[in-house]
Amino acid sequence: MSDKLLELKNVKTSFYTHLGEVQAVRGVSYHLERGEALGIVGESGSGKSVTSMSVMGLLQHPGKVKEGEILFKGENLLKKNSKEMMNIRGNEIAMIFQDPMTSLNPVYTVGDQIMEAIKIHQKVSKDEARKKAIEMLTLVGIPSPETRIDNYPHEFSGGMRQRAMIAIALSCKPDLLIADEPTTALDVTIQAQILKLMKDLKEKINTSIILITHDLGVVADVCSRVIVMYGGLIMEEGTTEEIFYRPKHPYTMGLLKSIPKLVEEERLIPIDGTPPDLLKPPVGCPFAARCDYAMNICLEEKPDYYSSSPNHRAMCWLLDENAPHVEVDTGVRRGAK
Amino acid sequence: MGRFIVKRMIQMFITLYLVVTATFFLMHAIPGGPFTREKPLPPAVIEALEAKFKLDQPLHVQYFDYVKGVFTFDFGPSFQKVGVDVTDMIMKGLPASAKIGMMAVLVVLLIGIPLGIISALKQNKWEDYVVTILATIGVTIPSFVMATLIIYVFSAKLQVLPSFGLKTWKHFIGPVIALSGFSLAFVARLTRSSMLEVLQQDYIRTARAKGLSEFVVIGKHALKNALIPVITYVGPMIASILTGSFVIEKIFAIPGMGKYFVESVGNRDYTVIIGVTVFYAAFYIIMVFIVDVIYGIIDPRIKLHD
Amino acid sequence: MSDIKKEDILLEVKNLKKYFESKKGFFGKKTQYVKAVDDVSFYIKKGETFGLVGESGCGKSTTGRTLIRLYDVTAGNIIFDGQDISNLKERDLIPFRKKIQMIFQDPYASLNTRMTVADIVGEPLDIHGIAKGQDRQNRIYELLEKVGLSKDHASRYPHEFSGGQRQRIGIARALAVDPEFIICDEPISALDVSIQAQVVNMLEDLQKELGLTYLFIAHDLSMVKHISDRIGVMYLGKMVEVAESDELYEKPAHPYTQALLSSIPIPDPELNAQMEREILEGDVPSPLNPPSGCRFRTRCKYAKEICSQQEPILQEVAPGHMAACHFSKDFYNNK
Amino acid sequence: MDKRWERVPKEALEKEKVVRPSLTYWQDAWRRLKQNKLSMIGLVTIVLLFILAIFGPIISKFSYEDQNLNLGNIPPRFEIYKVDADNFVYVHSEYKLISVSEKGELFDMILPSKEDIPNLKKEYEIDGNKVVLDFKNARNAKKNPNIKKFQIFVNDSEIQPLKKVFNKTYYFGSDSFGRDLFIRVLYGARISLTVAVMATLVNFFVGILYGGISGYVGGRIDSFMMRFIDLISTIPLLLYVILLMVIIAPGLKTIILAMGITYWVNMARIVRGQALSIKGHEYVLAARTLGASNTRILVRHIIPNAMGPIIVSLTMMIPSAIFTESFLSFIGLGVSAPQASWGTLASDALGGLRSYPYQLIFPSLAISITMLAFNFLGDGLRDALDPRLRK
Amino acid sequence: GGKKEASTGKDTEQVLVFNLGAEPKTVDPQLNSATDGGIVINNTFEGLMRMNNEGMPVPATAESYEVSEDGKVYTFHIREGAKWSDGQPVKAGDFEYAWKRALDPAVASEYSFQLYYIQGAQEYFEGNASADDVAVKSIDDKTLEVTLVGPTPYFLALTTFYTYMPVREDVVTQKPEGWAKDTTIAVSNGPFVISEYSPSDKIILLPNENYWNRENVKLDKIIFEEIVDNTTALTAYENGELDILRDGEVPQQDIPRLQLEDPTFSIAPFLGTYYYIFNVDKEPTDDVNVRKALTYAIDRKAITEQVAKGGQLPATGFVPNGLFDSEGRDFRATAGDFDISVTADIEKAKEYLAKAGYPNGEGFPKLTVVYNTSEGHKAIAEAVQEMWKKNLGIDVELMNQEWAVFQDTRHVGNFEIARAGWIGDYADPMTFLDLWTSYSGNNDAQWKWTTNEKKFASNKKYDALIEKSKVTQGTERDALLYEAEKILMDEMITMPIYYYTGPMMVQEYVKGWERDILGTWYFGNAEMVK
Ligand SMILES: Nc1ncnc2c1ncn2[C@@H]1O[C@H](COP(=O)(O)OP(=O)(O)OP(=O)(O)O)[C@@H](O)[C@H]1O
Ligand SMILES: Nc1ncnc2c1ncn2[C@@H]1O[C@H](COP(=O)(O)OP(=O)(O)OP(=O)(O)O)[C@@H](O)[C@H]1O
Ligand SMILES: [Mg+2]
Ligand SMILES: [Mg+2]
Repeated sequence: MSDKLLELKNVKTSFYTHLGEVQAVRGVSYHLERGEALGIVGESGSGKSVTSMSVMGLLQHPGKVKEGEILFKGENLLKKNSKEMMNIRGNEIAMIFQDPMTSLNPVYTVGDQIMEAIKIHQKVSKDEARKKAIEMLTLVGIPSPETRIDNYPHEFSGGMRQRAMIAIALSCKPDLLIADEPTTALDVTIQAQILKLMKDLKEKINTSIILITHDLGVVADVCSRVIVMYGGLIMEEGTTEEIFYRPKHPYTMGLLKSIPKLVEEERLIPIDGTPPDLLKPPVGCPFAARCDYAMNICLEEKPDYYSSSPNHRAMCWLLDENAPHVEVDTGVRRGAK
Repeated sequence: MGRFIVKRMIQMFITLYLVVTATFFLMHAIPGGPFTREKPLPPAVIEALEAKFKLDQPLHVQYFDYVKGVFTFDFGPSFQKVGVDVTDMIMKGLPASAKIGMMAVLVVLLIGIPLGIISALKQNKWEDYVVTILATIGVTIPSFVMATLIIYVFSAKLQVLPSFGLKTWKHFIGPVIALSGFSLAFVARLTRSSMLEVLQQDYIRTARAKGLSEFVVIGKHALKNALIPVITYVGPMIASILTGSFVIEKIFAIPGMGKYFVESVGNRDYTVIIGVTVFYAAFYIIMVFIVDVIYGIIDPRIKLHD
Repeated sequence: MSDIKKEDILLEVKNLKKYFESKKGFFGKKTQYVKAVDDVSFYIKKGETFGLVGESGCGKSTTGRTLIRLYDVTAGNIIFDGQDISNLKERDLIPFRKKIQMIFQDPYASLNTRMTVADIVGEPLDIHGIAKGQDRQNRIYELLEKVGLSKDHASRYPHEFSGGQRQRIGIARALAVDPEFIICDEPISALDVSIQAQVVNMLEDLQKELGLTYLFIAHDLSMVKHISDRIGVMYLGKMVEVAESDELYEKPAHPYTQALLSSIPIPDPELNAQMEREILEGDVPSPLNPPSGCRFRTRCKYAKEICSQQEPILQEVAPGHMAACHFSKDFYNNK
Repeated sequence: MDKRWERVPKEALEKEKVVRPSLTYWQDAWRRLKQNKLSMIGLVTIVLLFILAIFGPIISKFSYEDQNLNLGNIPPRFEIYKVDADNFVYVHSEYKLISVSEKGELFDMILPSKEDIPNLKKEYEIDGNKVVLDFKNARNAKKNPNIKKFQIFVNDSEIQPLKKVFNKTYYFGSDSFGRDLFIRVLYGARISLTVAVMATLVNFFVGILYGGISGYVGGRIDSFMMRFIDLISTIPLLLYVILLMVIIAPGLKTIILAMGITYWVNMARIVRGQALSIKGHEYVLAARTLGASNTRILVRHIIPNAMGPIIVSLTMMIPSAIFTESFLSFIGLGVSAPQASWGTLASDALGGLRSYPYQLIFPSLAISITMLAFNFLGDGLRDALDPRLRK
Repeated sequence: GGKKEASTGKDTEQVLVFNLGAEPKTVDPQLNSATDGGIVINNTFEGLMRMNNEGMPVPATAESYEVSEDGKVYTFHIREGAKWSDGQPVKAGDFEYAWKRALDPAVASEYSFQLYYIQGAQEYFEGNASADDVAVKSIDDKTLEVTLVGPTPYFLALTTFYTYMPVREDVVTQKPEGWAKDTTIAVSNGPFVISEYSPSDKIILLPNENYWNRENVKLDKIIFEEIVDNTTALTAYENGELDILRDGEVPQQDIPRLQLEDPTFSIAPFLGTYYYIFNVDKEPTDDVNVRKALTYAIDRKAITEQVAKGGQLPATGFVPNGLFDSEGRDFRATAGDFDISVTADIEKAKEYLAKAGYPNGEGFPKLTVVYNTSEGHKAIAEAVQEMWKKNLGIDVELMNQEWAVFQDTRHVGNFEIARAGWIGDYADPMTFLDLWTSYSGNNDAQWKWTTNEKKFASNKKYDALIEKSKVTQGTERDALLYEAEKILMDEMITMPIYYYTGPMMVQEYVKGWERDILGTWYFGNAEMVK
């Protein structure tokens, strides 16, 4: 039996705004094994962050998980009370948030905010916590951490804030790390350093990682499996290899196509159009409106998942036997530079 | 920081000087003088009195005398309370006022802020409404009504509290409640509103994600961010509460200095007017200064001193 | 620089310095300075895209923000369109505010949460009186669509958007005034690839259409290379290399640039697995007390004696290619 | 082949989506406000109060100044005694008989035919009945609180109270001059609400702008402006109030002027504190790069984001404005007697608290209701103006 | 020690708690000018004479006295056993020093004019003579001789007044301003001494062990509380925390209730008149018919019973009742009521108004009644306003002013009708009548022949009468005073409303207290019988 650390079963999350219900996540199921790194990619607004927030139990006010189960170590997190969640958060599940500026408390020093997490979960003295915090800052590559620890968030550059967030999340060596765009603001050298740190965590203490990112390069580097989300749904799921080399969903293909290649000079190839309005999500495939291969059925009915291997599934009518065959070049070639 | 303090000190002195000047000329501009009596004194008596208190000298001479006195902390004798120096009056009255004031300030902070927090956390629930209604009552019943009611209900009707003076701890209950009512309500409401603002912020989510208890999240992360308006209000409030309240001291017969603020003007007791004004102004200005310093401590992004 | 005509240059930065005071504690006596930008000079030609890359915290945003005069200049000159704006008063800056725009690095914090998207995007229109009434509305819709948002989003508030969507709002706002010069502070790093492509295409289209000039701050080297004509590489408040983008990628003349290039993650799992990454080792120096001599020497595998004694200056290694390394010629020629 | 599997042409997909009407921030806030029941109740109450204040005194049978000294200090609800089929009396707390109707209308004070004050006894002649009011027990009431303070004898037999009725002549009772408290409270609403509105306006315009400018512009200007505030908040209020009183004729205008001088100070300080903190936020920097003028930044960015404390201060300042008015009126700056505001009604009633508590209760209730209404409206407004909140 | 036990003979301490109201400005006999300070002084010091319960001066520190034939020279013999609280004997020189001190311009005593009856006094105070010219001489340690300007029938009463009380030079010179409050140095010669003085809080008196009449002093302690708020004081009284609420310290609104329900409540006489003054130099109140119309139109009974409610008496003349002429007749009763009825005389009022040219109030200009800020004044004004409106059909406006501003307004004559009140300084009609001389600083009605001799001819006559009364005695003087008041009332310079009374409360167990018509209390003979 595989060792499932986290399993989501048909999770649906909505925001009940005064305009109506924003169905941000519309039925997401996936699982994560111990020591595994799962990448979640997908267009902006596809529900990646909201899904992770649901796991953390930190949805902001009008948001609510309206259906589904979130099993962590076999227990449904949705059934836990706030006290139990308190002990899980930060300790067993840690999260790196997307917006580093607003996610750090402007009135406490960066050091305070790191030490705080260390103090409560590791029950160490103040001095020790400070030592640890400095260690963490060093680990994420902040120069002269002894001084920088006393800086306030606004005195940090964007990337440094992001690293401070990472330091907070990593400081307690969680079982599960949800990293929401952990490296967007980092330059490549630091990024490489951070990614290495995460890989080390995974290998040394068997931390499982959910890595949410736009950067397919990062996914390729760290993750063994990838989920592609769109419009609050999982469009495709598979091993990294499968997603990169044998994508089945036109959306995945579109994503891969739009990556700039260092060698070519021509125009980038984006996916035209805008994502669906989740207040009134389309009845059919959410991607249909932007899909080059859209068929009538795509607009009318939500497709099922079609599996092409035990790990690989995609939600697309094109995979139905009735559908016409399409051939797409994603531009990603095995081993090509 | 050092330069900031020096700069503020200079500003404080200028402000104080202006306060003295404005007060001096205002009090001479209004009708009536220290020797105005219901039964007017004979002109000769007034002349003698004016000579005694040097009021017969030209205004500018008097003015310079006052200013000199103020900056050497010598306010001179009261024109009304015979043989009493203004400085003495203030020093004798201050302890009683300050004792009650201190307690009132504590009540305001220790009850007002938590009430505001509760009401923010339970926004639009019954707890919130209860606090809102209590706060409304707190501000709608002005201290003179509150004080009278307290005496009427607790001293006259129920006879559980003494009616006047400051002898035992029981004597403090009434004045402290009456003195703190308005500010308590104000602070609770201010806390509520800025707390609501802060609770929406992402860093609260971060704090929760760290696994901090709700108490720490609210008490440490949210509160500090929510404190600016509260501090703004509380600073000058402390100055005015500690220097006593005319109404409270009158109704509860407390030998404090609050009454001098009103009495001295009514009596045209020039030296006392200047004395209490300067005392209060200095206190107030210092509190305002402290508030500005606290701003910087609370929110490092606020830089007043460059 | 001699071969460039004066009128071609839109922006010239001369010896720009921006120091931040850094204090320990409130009553701290000792003031230290974070030398966020320390003597940086470069120029940007009309209609070109100048990429600015560098390690996180090296002073890219600060450079950008100083250029747009959000910060007061500690020293140096900023010459925009022939006029020195480094010491202008806020009021005198207003004409430039329409010409120079900025896309902020932190999308959420830079949006007022009490304004609808329409109001946020419409604000520059109102300020500069560009459009009113129905016109304004249409223009807002147009801008939203341009950045990949829909009209439906116009009456929503920033907190209702995902991170990437917020960034697009910021871009739409910057584009609203038809600026001549846009400082893009990591405009696309919060966007997903497909939108990145849309936005980059859009920026490029706009550039062609309107002759815009960009200062493009990013760390995604592939994207920077794609969009930029020339690229500057910063390290710890200093400009260490400036070159045409192809040239920089092919013949990096500074060891830091080399390290950067080698760290780019490649969207190809197999290749990634094979790749030998050069992860920079050594202590990351701090802008509070930068190392003597060459600032990169602490992490440089080629560092020699001289590097710690003498600060290398930015020198031309080839026409239009400058680098600040004592050995840049060697690197350049060896490649 | 199945139609369903046919490709859809790209153009067909692009068809115009329905666009929701685009609401501005204010329209949106108003929508949100409307959904908040309590604040709508508050709003309706305030509107009603204003309508009552404007039209109430016009339609009433009394004027606020009509005195009837014989019918002073009569509560809104009282016990009546039946003398005979046509005659009912109410025993005034000053031991006077007032003839009333069975329903509770007041007629007049009855003059005793014989008064025996030393023995605390009064005799009346009502329609041929001999009515004796014996209140000698009143003297013992202090020692023995359960004792009945007075007895009434009709033709020598004691009678018991018939029932309690509401005062049909003076709904809120009468004051010591026998003036209708109801109409006085309504009339007082005019003054108090005017003062409240003026104070709010002063606070809003002067206080917010002053504080906003001071905090936002900062530096030397801030120092200067704040020291000016220190100055006017420490110079004794009484002094300039008295000076004002001497220079200009007292009245509502003068009160408003007096308040205008000082009343906005607290608000200014609070807004300044907020402005200091908000001006460091990124979106303010962003607005600056757009070339937004200081005014615009203040009005569009700083003030809206300081709305929470602003609204709280605005609402909390209303009762203190109402009482400041009564204080100013008391020392002679304000409206002159017999005009009255809620504040003066309340402070006038304070002395008689023991004997006639209702005289304090009604004006206080009026203030409290107004305050609650403003508070609930304020809370709703605060929520409505913050798009991040629910509903 | 021993004396005390003998005198009280009880085991419970005799402590009287009395509410003084605000803290007295001073408790120095010569500097004081207020009732509250006067009460303290009256119990700690003792003059040559002291008022007895009937309001007659009886020997106190002086054992006996002689008056010269012309009533101008008084010789007092100081009691043998009279001692200061430190045991030193009271000497005639202490009086001489005290009186000259009161007249010393440098001391600036507010009540110096209370000594103007003494020859050379006014001249000395005004700087036209020296201290030696003041005709008060200590012949020896026990004999004091005073020469007066004219025969003053109430001079003996004046010697009971605090300004005339002795002080000791050696003590005063130690701390000229503050000695009386400084318990370490203060000495006094009355039945009590101040043992504790806490500002704004309380003053505690203990018996003066060296008082000549110590054996009759029964109280062990007097606590003068300083509760300013009437309502609080009443609560304290009702809770038993206070033994006496002095006159003027009972809350107005509670009086009707207390009057009927509290047996310890009583109304004492008080020498004062509450009235409105007309500005006779301003239209339309310069017309005596207008003044009369206004005066007759108000219902004084209704005002006292339904508005003021303090047991006040409707005033039908300017001099209040409680004063007697040389033959012992009540001054008020003898002088008559000048046609002023207790209730409104609407017909007569309307007649006068028509005579003035305003039939039924038509064309009557808008007048303003000015009063100083106080609940009580406001109530009276509102009632009067309504009465004028109802009875005469004229509208007046009310305007209240801050106290000192009001004094100024009234003094400079910047009003048409203003509220006023006068409390007697001594028990003689003169204290009321000399207000209206042309040279009086209190003639706020502007009734001064010196400004317009023709218009105010009556005032010239009035001046003459008052002058003459100062040098005459007996019935001759009586007649002059009666005539003076008649002129005043015929001219209707003032509109008397009511005579003050002193509503007060004394717990049943307090016995032997004394209070004079001027509102001064004395506890030398008081005791607590619990
Ligand atoms: N508080 C909210 N109120 C209403 N809608 C919200 C709220 N928060 C998120 N949403 C909506 O939920 C959807 C999913 O947002 P989410 O933040 O999960 O996107 P994401 O996949 O993380 O995108 P990105 O990569 O840009 O961060 C978006 O359409 C967003 O508009
Ligand atoms: N307001 C400030 N006060 C003090 N130090 C600051 C301030 N703003 C920036 N710094 C410091 O200046 C240096 C440069 O910051 P800057 O934001 O320019 O970096 P950056 O190159 O944009 O980095 P990133 O890629 O992470 O955004 C950093 O060390 C940062 O800590
Ligand atoms: Mg996200
Ligand atoms: Mg940056």
